Amino acid sequence: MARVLLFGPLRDLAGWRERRIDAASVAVLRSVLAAEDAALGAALGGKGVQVAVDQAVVRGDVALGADSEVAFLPPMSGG
Amino acid sequence: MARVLLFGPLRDLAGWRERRIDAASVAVLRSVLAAEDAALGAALGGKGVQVAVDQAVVRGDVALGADSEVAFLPPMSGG
Amino acid sequence: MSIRLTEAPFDPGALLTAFSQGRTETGAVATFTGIARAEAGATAVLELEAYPGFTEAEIGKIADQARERFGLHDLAILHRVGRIAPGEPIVFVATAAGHRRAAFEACDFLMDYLKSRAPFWKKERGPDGERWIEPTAQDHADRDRW
Amino acid sequence: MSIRLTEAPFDPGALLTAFSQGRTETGAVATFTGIARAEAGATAVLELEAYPGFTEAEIGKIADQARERFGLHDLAILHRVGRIAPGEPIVFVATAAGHRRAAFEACDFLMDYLKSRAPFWKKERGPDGERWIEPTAQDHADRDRW
Repeated sequence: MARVLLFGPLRDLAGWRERRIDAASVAVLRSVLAAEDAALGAALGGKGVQVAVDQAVVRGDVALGADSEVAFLPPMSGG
Repeated sequence: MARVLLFGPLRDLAGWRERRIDAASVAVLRSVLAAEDAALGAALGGKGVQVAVDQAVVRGDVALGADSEVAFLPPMSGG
Repeated sequence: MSIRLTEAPFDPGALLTAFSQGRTETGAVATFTGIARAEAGATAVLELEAYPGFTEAEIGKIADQARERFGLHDLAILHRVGRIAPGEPIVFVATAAGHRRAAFEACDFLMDYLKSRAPFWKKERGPDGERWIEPTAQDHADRDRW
Repeated sequence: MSIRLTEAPFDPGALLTAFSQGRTETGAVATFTGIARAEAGATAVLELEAYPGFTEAEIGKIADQARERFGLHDLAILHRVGRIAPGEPIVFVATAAGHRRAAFEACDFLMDYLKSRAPFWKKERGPDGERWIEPTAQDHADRDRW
């Protein structure tokens, strides 16, 4: 069960900030999320949205372990 | 009796910081000081030494009143 | 080097006191404090979100760049997260260097990064509701100077 | 606006605390603290002389220029005079503005003036005796940027 985190506008759109979801990879996770919330699925693939696995930004698909932390990071606003 | 102030290296050279001296103008004051200490007299006319009368920088000769404050300001070093 | 996030209001002066003490070889300490503006009377409340751990680590990478590039002796960064009321400090950056040019430039560089690209998400709540904020064109232009 | 000289050691943090409080319209506070360096282990003691009244007035003229040129909301300058031991703050400058570029530039501008042309006379007492110090070529170059 990966720990999935949403930040900023993605959190507002989804209505949650953190959930545990069973997914073997980031691509599978995207499918799971898009299946239950099409608007969120589209937003997660939106321009400038980065994905971090275990606090490191990754590109493309990445396998997830049982304790992986996956964060979807919309464009950063600065402080 | 004008109040005469020396700053920085001029004070070290003269060996005093403040004195009361009777002089009707800055030029007269310079003559009085040079007559008793030739090295100081030369230094007061040195490059970059400014004169302030009553805390305002003056150029050339200026008449002095009984309560005038005359300051000889060597080149400023900044803080 | 200290990089921290805090949910509580802070006093930038207390941070400068701690940062400037006992520095016999440091000639220059520059600081910057960013304060939440009331925006001409509108009672806007900022809400800043970070990704704890990730945000400090990303700031740390830029801080390491700054230390190398400007030859800093030390630096400190404290950033508020959560709800921030007008008049409250949002961010404090302090830099220590041998001479003032390096201290100023490093502080300026760090602020340009923090304001334009650091991992924060910023929401403003005003009388007309709430909105997520993106960096301004000026923020991007400032960042591009380096 | 506050421009002061002091013979006593001071804490720059306490000055920043006072300066940054209650500023709901100020987005940016920049500060600079100059600290007496030990100069690589030589136990040098600085001695700074000012012309009380004249020195504050001359600094005030430049401070007025800075307020106008950079649109400052406020500024504060405190400068030590007398004997200053290594590690002690010599000068503190704080600037408050709507945005950070103005606050940084004004602080930088004021420091360049203070270090190169302000009415102080500076003597250094080290193991090899004492000497009067002139501004460095770098100080003049910094000043000429404005």
